[in-house]
Amino acid sequence: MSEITFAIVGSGGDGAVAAGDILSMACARDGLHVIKTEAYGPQIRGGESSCTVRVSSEKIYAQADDVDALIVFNWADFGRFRSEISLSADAFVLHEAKDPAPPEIATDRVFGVPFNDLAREAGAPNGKNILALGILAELFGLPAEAIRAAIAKRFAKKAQAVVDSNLAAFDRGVMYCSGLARPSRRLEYVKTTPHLLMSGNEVCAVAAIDAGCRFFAGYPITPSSEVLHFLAEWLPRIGGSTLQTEDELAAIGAVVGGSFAGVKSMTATSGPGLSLMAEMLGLASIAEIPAVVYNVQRGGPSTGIPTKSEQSDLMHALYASHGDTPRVVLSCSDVEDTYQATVDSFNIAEEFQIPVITLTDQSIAQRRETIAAETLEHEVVERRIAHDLTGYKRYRLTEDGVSPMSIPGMSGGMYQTNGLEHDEQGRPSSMYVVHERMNEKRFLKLEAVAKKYRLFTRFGPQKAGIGILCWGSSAGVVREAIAKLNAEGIAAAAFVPRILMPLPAEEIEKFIASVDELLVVELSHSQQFYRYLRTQVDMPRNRTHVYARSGGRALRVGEVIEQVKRFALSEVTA
Amino acid sequence: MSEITFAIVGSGGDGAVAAGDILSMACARDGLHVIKTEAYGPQIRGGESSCTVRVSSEKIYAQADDVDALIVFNWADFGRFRSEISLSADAFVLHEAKDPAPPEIATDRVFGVPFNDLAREAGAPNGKNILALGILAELFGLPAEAIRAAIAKRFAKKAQAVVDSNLAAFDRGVMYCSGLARPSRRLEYVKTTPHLLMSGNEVCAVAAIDAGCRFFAGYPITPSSEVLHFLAEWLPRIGGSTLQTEDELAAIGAVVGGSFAGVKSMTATSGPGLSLMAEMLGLASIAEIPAVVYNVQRGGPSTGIPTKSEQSDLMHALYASHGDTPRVVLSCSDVEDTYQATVDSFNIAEEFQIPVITLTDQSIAQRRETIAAETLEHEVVERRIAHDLTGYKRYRLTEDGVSPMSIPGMSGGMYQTNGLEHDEQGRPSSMYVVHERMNEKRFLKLEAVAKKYRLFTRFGPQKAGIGILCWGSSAGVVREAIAKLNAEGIAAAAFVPRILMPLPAEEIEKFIASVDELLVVELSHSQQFYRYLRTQVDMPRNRTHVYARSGGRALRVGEVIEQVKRFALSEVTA
Amino acid sequence: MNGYSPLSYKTDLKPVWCPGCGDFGVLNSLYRALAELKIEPHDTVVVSGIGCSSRLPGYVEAYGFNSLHGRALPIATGAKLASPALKVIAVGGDGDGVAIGGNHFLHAARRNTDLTYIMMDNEIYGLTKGQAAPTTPIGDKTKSTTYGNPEAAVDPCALAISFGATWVGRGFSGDVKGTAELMKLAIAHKGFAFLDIISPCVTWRGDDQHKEIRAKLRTLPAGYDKTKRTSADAYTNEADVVTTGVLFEVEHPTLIDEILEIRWKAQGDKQPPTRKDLLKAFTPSF
Amino acid sequence: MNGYSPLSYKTDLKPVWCPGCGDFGVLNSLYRALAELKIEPHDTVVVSGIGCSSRLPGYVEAYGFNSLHGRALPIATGAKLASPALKVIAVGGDGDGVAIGGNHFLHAARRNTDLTYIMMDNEIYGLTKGQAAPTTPIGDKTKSTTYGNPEAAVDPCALAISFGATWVGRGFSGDVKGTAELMKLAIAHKGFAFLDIISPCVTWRGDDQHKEIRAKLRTLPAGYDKTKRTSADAYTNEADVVTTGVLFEVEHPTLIDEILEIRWKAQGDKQPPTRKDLLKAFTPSF
Ligand SMILES: Cc1ncc(C[n+]2csc(CCOP(=O)(O)OP(=O)(O)O)c2C)c(N)n1
Ligand SMILES: Cc1ncc(C[n+]2csc(CCOP(=O)(O)OP(=O)(O)O)c2C)c(N)n1
Ligand code: SF4
Ligand code: SF4
Ligand SMILES: [Mg+2]
Ligand SMILES: [Mg+2]
Repeated sequence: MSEITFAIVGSGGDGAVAAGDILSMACARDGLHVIKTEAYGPQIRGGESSCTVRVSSEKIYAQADDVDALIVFNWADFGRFRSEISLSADAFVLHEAKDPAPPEIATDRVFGVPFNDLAREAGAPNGKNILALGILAELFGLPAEAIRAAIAKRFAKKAQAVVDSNLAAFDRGVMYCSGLARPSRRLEYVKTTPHLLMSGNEVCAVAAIDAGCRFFAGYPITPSSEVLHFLAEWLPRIGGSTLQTEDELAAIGAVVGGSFAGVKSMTATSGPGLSLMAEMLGLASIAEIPAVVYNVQRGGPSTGIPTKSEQSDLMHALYASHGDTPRVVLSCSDVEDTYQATVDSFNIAEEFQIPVITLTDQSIAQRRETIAAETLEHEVVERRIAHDLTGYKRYRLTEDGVSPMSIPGMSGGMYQTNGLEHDEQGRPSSMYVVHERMNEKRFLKLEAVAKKYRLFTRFGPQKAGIGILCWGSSAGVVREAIAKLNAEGIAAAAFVPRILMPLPAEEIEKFIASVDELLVVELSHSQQFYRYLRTQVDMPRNRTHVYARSGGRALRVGEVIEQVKRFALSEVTA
Repeated sequence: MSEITFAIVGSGGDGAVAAGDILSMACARDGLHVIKTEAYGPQIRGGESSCTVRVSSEKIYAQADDVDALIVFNWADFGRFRSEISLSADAFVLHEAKDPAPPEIATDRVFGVPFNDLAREAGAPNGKNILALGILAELFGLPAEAIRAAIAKRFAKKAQAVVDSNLAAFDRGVMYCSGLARPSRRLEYVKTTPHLLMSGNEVCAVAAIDAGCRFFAGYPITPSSEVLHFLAEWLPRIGGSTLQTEDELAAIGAVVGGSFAGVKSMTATSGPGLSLMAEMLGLASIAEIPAVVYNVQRGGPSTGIPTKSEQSDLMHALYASHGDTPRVVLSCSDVEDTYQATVDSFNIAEEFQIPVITLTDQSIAQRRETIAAETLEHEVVERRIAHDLTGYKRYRLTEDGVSPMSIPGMSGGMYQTNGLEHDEQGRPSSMYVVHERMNEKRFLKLEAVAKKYRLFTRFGPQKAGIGILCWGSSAGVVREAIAKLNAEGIAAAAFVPRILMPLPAEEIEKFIASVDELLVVELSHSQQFYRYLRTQVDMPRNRTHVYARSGGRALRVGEVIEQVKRFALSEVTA
Repeated sequence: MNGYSPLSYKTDLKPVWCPGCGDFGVLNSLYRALAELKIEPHDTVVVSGIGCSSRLPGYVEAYGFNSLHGRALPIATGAKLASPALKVIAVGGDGDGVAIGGNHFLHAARRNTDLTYIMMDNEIYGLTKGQAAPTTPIGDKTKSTTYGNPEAAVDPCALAISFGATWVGRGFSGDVKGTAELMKLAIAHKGFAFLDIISPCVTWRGDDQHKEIRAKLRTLPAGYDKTKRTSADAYTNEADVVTTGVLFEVEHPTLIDEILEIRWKAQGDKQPPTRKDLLKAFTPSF
Repeated sequence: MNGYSPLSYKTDLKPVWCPGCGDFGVLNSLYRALAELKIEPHDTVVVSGIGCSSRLPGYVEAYGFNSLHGRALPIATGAKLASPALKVIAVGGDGDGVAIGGNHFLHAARRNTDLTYIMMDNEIYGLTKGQAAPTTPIGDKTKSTTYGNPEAAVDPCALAISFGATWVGRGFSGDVKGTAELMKLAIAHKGFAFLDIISPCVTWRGDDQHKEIRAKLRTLPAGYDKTKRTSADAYTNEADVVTTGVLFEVEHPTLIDEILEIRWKAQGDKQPPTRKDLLKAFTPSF
């Protein structure tokens, strides 16, 4: 596997992000694997921005820990990201020559480049980002032809002169390298078929459409709004509709209404919105109405850190709403997996008439990742409709708790649905016996889901000295850590439940039995995942370790390896 | 201990509840112990009602399992409560003579009484309920003089003729008994000093006033509205105020605002309202603003069964709101305990600048219970105010996580409070290091609370064959069950954590170590308490039993005893 | 169902309402209106919130949804948008609609959502046993206002007009026939129709309510111009009288009109987009 | 603090706003208004919701509270009621106040709560990158309305008047001095004062906003009767012009007046109740 990670840092007008976009798309075209992330300073617009692109000849599952090549247009901007950008030992740094590197950075691989002057010379005064791409392409063996094509495409709607001057800037960058030292590594790869380049939010929106969603109601919130934007464009084209509601109470309300009326419906939100949806989740649960809530976690609590990732909405997703309120919680472990998770969410919601929360987080939802188009396929399940309506009972007690549903418009299927406890007909009841039986019915569905949806992944050897339990976006990082550890000869394995409620507890116990030491990894200060696991799984007291920390900084492969070595090796070798 | 439980069943105008009130107040006056509950049919008004009064010579902690004496004005009304009212083996039943008893009821202790005719004869056509009291008083040895005084008091605002005719009805009832068989038991007691007769909601309101609460904001909801009603009357008399808000989002918002402005503030609600408060709980948590949320649990999920009890808001109370959101959760185990729990809630909220949820349920909140006035005393703690404001930092990192607070109006104490993650000054920050440190700070407070507030109760012998873990309203029933089991020679004990978050896990583990078998008892279909215990306590796999069922029917002492015998004795003897 | 008679819209569930409650009249008017408009029960959805009045859907032969306090309108909006062929009627109390549900009332009206919204206005919280509502007159003593209600009441009709409702009327539950006529107009209206029905709570506002209100009733004058927002000013927020009738009515494009228009702009009668179209923005085609 | 100059109300936090954002003007007007009214910073509480505009409290030397999206008014209400001596100013965006916070706007106004409420109205959701707000004109293309906004816009001033606000004005952020004058009146008003400030979002509504709005500005005519609800009708919901000034002003008892009145009715100058009084209803004294 050959891989290089690039970071470009600048201010609003510097085009750092645009350069990253072009680079990513070009690499995607030539079949390379890419993960692209962006970061911004506190200014709403025009402040510092940084764009990081990891390019690899083989499939990758997370951002890289370290940057191999850094472009800095302005060191002041870089300061903002200093704590987020870690440079690899042999990192190659190119900075604007007029802005000398601070002493703690300066090494023999740090070079001043007159980006502004060169771009102006090339006839593209705003093209220093493109020029930088030329340098990177030449130094690191990036697909130059694809990048040139991507540049041409990017400016295609502008005058030909703009295209030309930008291409000139790129070429000037390539040429400029003749005077530069060479980096220690270049990318080695074979061009293959193009990949798609998508973010988790975009994949979710496409998956929703594929799953049959035709009504979306939502209220904008970072980092989930792209789902609303995408569906507002596409649903009307296929006979569906979106509603931007006045708040999240209305969003989930409209979803419940749309679904009650027979149309697959969803909303997308983030923590604050999910908090507002608590009461309506309970209604969907007792009224047995399918509903999909895609929730993108960000730093919490409260408004917290809206632009960064964390895995701390877990407990709320599992338990929000008063009363005994069954719901299903699925998780997305990477951009590609978001497709399966979203379609599964609709399938489960529809088949079992239950609200499903699809948990992802900012790091997956907003990073762009290459994926193979053929992974965007998944079986679609439809709601069980009551066709024989003689003596129809909406909430008929059945073996798996699922009662076929009639849809408004169906003659003879009329019933009353109810947030009050109710009997099989939907009539309010405050009798204990009815309540107990209906609670049983509603929770039976979770058992049926557990049986059918055994969604989990396992990496590493079948028997291992250390086993990691993690979920969601941590999975990609852990997967790469496991690969490295295995390559080092360390028998580490990992188990990732993709379905969280109902929890595949038996499988987890089997996993625990197959490893010596156990390590739980998560980005939640209060150990939400670990605590949740304990509700159903016996975690061995003397061999369980928990590595739980706040979000706001991406989990590093190295961090996981360090923990593994600390808990496993130290005890093995000592 | 001598005790008798009475139930009176009738329709709207029959005065069943009024009779129960008079009986309870009279018994309270003479120092008897009383627990009074009411139940109603689905009609908003004028439907069936039943009033149950347990009278005892010694302190009692729960409703009785069975009714010893039943008055039925109308068997149709009784039908509604058939599944809720259980008759003791030697129950004495008096029913309106014109409405013959159904065969499955008729025993040699069932008597027709011409209530209506007798009352009319006595000159009180609406006084059949009072007449029934006369019968009960005479048959069961109730404090007749006190009852007569209570009747006089009850009608004191009406014409003297009304008082007289009701007293006449009472006397007619007394006289009528000469022709009746005698029940097998009579109440035996010594008159002592009067008790107060209060409901949990009333105790909460008084406790709030005592704790220094001067601002209440709330939205009406069954079964918590009495707190609003009481405080709307009393707070203005002591310079405070109440606000009936437009919804629960505003209620908790106003509480946060009032508390931020330096005034002890609270709201009262039930499940649906608590669900709506999820987001603002997170704000209070991150902004470190004291807030007390008194939540009366009812049957859930969703609107559920508003008039009945359940213990199923636990998980929501513990985990509601996205992000890592520390809060404190206390519970009330009976009416009297509601006082301590409420004052403790204010004390903790104020000292640790954290939201506190005080969990109770309908059975405690709305039943009336006798309590000794001297139990309504508790130390009051004040907020830590920042007096030295030089270089003031609102969120200064301290050893126990508590940063002294400045209050608007204090010159030099100005700061910005923030739902965004923030530094010690309250300035927004999206830096990981700040986030991690602030998460630590906020959770540190929970450790400090745990150290100071070791709130739990233990009943039964120090070593026991079976130990019960339960919480809230189940505690009273379990306590009585333990007493009975111990009297039978069965070594049963119970542990009741009155503080739930932070959980006194060490004490629970000690308790577990002191018993052979373990039984968790709760009114939640999904075993919320058991699951929560597991998050922090190792529950021994082979000797833990869970008795968790839906609410909607009161937990019975006999039910607990049966479970204990099933899990403990069967295994001990088999 | 054979024929459309008021009785045929009745379910076998017995109303929980107190004897004398105004909501019986509202229910009877609705039976009549549905029958006279020959509305198909199975094409009809009646959505409510929580409150005494919100129990109504259980008593109407139709698809019913007794939802959450304050949330009838979002649910009704979702049902209508997802399935525009349905006739969607939202019902509920004044507390439900003006207190906790006030924001949804504003936005459902603003969007001119194709709904009929019937409010059973008793100037009190009935189900929770008599606390002040935003419609309770200032000064009134209630369970939650021991010393008199400190807050000014709002008139739901005035609000509806300012929110952008395109049909606004007021009825009185004691006048079953007149209210049924208003309901028929409201249901037939294209867009957001709001009907405020004064529906006395005899239990918490007193037995005299019916008589008192009846004494205050009056109708709109001849020549009343219901198409002007300002016309209603004289007949809303009234102190000593209650004016019934259609206070306001205009024609505007409805939310469904707009949604259909958007679909047309988006795709028109062109072939629906292919998978390739959908993925185009993510595909490096250069 | 020595003296009251606009600068003395400035904190050392740098605004996160985009260059050219209208909110800078609003902030400067507020500095001026506070200085000219000689408001004590430590007696002042500035509460906001979430949005670009809601960052404002961090930039004002006072007790600040950057709260939750849509919840500035309940928090402000609680602070004012609990501690009536404070000067409480709520600020925030149009989305914050009219979308998610619409219900609180209605009820804070209805109660005539003693608050100043300043809305920075940019007809868009700024912070979340440009989705339609309830103030966005119908037909406009935004991030969430690809084919044009299907929903009619509302005018926050018209709403405020119908909600029961007792002072309603409109300003333009480009006119720092004029807006400061309006703020002074709003802050001085007894009761609920609402000030809508047109404050362009240059990033999501375009660089031309300032110019376009300036061209539409006009002021109220001489002799304008601001005490009539109906007067404002001609100057709200305007299509091609923007009228600034005090649109509405009346005197009504405020919520604090009512609360004090209630305290008087409840206890007057009698001795405060004793513990015994408090427990009387629960004590069997017969
Ligand atoms: C979230 C929530 N808050 C509070 C309640 C309690 N509640 C039920 S009905 C009601 C108000 C009833 O008044 P209204 O809507 O006017 O209906 P009415 O009973 O008068 O017909 C309230 C506060 C609830 N069910 N849910
Ligand atoms: C409960 C919740 N929902 C959504 C959001 C996301 N959000 C933040 S600001 C905002 C709207 C911003 O618009 P506006 O209030 O007009 O302020 P502006 O940025 O335009 O000044 C939204 C939807 C949030 N923070 N909280
Ligand atoms: S309480 Fe009032 S509103 Fe409710 S059913 Fe009775 S009379 Fe009607
Ligand atoms: S996005 Fe718009 S509202 Fe926000 S700071 Fe920039 S210009 Fe101002
Ligand atoms: Mg009402
Ligand atoms: Mg805005």
